[in-house]
Amino acid sequence: MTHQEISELLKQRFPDAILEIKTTNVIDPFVKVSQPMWKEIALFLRNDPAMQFDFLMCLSGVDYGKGALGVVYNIYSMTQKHKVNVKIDVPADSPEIPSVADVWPTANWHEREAYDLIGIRFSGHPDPRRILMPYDWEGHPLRKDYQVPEFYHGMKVKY
Amino acid sequence: MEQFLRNIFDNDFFVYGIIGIIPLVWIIPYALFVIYLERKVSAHMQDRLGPMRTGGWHGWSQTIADMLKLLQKEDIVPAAADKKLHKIAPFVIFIGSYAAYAVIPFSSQYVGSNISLGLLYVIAISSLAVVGILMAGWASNNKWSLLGAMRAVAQIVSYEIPTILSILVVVMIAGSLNLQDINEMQSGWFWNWFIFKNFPFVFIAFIIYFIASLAETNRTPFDIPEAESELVAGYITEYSGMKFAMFMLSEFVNMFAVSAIAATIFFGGWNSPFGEFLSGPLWGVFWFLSKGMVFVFVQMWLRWTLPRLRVDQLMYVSWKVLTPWAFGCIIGVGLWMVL
Amino acid sequence: MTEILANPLLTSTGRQLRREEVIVNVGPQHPATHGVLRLEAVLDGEIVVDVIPHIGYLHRCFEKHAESMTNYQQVVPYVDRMDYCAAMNMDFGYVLAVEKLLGITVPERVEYIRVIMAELQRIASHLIAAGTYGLDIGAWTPFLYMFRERERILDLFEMTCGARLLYNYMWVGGVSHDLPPGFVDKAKDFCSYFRPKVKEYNDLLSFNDIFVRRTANVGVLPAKTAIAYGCSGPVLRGSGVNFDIRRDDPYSVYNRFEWEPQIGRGERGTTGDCWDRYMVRIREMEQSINIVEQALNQIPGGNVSSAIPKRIRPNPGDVYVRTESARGELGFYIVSDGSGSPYRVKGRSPCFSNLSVIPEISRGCMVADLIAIAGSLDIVLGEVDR
Amino acid sequence: MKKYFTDIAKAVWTVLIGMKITLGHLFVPAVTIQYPDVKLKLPERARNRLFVNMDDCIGCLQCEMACPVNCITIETMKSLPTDDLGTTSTGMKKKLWVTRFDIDIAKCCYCGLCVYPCPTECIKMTEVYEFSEFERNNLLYNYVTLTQPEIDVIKTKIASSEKEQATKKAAEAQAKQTPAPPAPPRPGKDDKKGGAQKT
Repeated sequence: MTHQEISELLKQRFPDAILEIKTTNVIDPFVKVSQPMWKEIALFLRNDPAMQFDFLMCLSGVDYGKGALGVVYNIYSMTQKHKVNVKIDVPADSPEIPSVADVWPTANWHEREAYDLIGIRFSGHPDPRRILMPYDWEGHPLRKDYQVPEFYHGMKVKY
Repeated sequence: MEQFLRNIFDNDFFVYGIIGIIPLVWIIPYALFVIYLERKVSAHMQDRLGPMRTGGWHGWSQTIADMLKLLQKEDIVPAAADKKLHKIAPFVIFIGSYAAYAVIPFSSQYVGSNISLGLLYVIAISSLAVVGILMAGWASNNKWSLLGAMRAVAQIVSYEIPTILSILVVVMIAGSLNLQDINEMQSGWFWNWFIFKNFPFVFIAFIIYFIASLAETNRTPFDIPEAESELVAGYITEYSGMKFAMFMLSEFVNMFAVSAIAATIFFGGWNSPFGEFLSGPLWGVFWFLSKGMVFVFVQMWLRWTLPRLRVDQLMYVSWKVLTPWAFGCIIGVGLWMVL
Repeated sequence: MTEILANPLLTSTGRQLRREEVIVNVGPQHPATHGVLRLEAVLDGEIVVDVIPHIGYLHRCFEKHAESMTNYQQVVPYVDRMDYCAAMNMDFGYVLAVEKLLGITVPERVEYIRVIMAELQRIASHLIAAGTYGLDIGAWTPFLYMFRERERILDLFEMTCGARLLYNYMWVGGVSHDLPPGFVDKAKDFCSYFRPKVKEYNDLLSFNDIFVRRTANVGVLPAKTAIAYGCSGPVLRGSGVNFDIRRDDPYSVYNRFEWEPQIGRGERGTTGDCWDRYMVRIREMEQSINIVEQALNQIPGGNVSSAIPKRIRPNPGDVYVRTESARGELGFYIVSDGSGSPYRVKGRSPCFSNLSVIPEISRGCMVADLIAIAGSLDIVLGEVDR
Repeated sequence: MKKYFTDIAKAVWTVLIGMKITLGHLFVPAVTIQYPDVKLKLPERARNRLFVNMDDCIGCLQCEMACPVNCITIETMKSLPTDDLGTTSTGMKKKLWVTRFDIDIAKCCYCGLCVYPCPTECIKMTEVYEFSEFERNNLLYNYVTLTQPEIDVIKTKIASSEKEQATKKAAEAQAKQTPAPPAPPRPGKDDKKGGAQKT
């Protein structure tokens, strides 16, 4: 299926949750979904026999600046050989997105990374620890307004 | 030899002292040489050159330099270690491997102590190393050390059984546990060696002995107690400087000890392979040492060829392969002798 | 002692240890962790009850660095350092992503050069993977034999771009240098030299009975789990999934060559065990040689720098491009805000996902198997931690 | 039972094959070389230590901007119209005093990105790869050919000429009856450390 067909199917199935479908004038087409329904959409994407999105290629958190964060899911189907790109925007003051770690286990570590570096919380995540930064690090380095701390445990951070 | 010394000194203390020291005179240059050899063999098997700088010709004095370095190194004892045991352990291991040399006949004229239970003594005394290893592993207070020590004990204890059984095959033929007696029975041309007796039973017994001895000395493919990629260095993890050198030394000493036993009981020991040609007490030393060194070389060769086994596979090899086959050899030889 | 009994130890995920269990930290400094990985292993004797990987010891904030660069080209040296064993593959993925973002096509000759380099790099990387895997299992010698061949590949790279490990060779829109004179002949020589060597590795290591017994039926990764955990590359193919991005989602000129993706079939044990993963790599090297030979024969002439843009200033937008690096699916998600420097670069590194499967497949194995499993996943920590 | 025996036979056989290979390699010449005594010839394109030919440098800052790790630090000052700085070997006229050209080779990642944008090809990577030092400071290479007194002279000269210009401008402005602030000082030129780094 093309991205257009996939997104239209999604729109039929979840009319309220699909905020935006963009297939023209962009390099990679994408579907923007609202965050409360994301878990159901993810399950549908994985389980629906026409979809069968079983392979989460990439999960990237993005800080769009001006108080907006987002997560981009690039999902692929090994059997159907089609892709879909899903975007979710969340406000920076309460960045919370349902975790899909039990839909695609690979999301477990990717979500931990997005939490660690961008600061997006994934509700229902089985192991919400930091992953790349030290466990007691403060702040989320990939935020655009991130200030590097002067000291970490008495060690100078800035080079 | 003993008589000769007694004529000179007329004092038991000197006589036994000198007799006891003689293997040490061999061991020290041997260890220096064999470490160098191990490096060179491994290097050339791997298309490398190995140490080439120290001392000029092909880095011949590299091990001497290394020994001097190890002597100067700081002796680190971990704060949480059991200090007494930590200090004693390397010496216990070394004593265990060195004491085996007491009964190994280097020549028709020299054997440290020509006791009639020589073989039994070797088997018994080499088990002392297990105590040292367990001491080292426990005293280091390190999980890797302890894991390594437990593996080592399990391994050495289980591999003693096939070792003893395969030696028993020879003992059945020889009817003696005295190593000098066993040597004398094999004199003459090389077809008199026990390895060619009762074919194929003694030959299989030799293979079993050799494999089991690899495990006894913790050499690859049975080096799991100090498996570098798994247990860092096993029970040697927390040792440094001269104590570490003692572990290394006893490993190489052990290597030669098991090779010497193999040479003695299967390959005629100090006997020349060509009957009376090139035989005599001093030629005996030459033949004995060169036979031993051949096995040492084979041990190195295997080390640089094979991966290592896993613990359960190690036990499988010992209990399900080597031990039954060794029993088979005993039965075979027994039947052969009866018929 | 009573204190310990009163307060049972916890793992870092909060699980209580039973009395007979002990935590052993495999790493961060350990001979077999291929870098600075820490595996918190809960052991019951020799049996591994649970493994909790801790990563991030090599975290250099590649993504933050990329954002602070002044142009897209400057990111390439950083990308090199993600997977230092397969830097060409990393460059390839990144420049493809930027080129897609810019909407430019590169000359044919550049495509061929890139494919040749990427495949040679794949061989070099698999040589390290297989060699260090032998080392993990305890075989020293194959490791050095494999490095001998790798040196010859690095010589080819050095001849082409001047560096042996971190090349900065592929640029957005082209490559930094054209092939040097004599490269094609030398590369062909290497191909014919390399083919018989694979047999030597197989005789010495792959089919050695001890090696087979150490790796077959160990760490079995079923195809379903592999896909769910996002495993890719030789790890996924070792589980019997016939999927290779070079063939199934082709990029560059890969669709012009004849080759076969190699999959694990469980010849020596179960499909998806460590031996399959190892063997997929060995066989992939032969396939890569095929591709290199075809590419060397077909390579067209032309200018390699004609498409290099003077200024790289893509329109606002984002792109996700995936390529098959030596270790699996390497994806780059790049967001551009229209300025000259990237707004967000996310590297989806294959090892990151491949490593996340390790707790799943190593429960109940032995300590020695844990090392074998970690080695068979072929992780490069530079890429996991970025 | 049959498997038991075939397993043993296979184990022994594969071990013997492996032993044959390693024994064979014992008699093959080594592929390694004795490094400091024997050196491999580097290819033409080898990228190693950076070298700057200051005679050709025009102070365009292209290399500084291209560097992804900021290991190059350049400071320049605009020359006065009366100064003659000469031309580069490519015939380009130099217009800037280069008062500081430091390369922290310890930071350098040998990517070669600084080499390509240079308009006069004065910065290049050489074949020297043995330059380890015991002191990290020694890895800070200073390529400036001007000595510190010379730089001071230039600085005062430029400062006085700027002052002149400023007063002139002020006078002009006063003449025009529109009060204007004096031109702000050029950033960076007052850096005391500039060019004072030891080589």
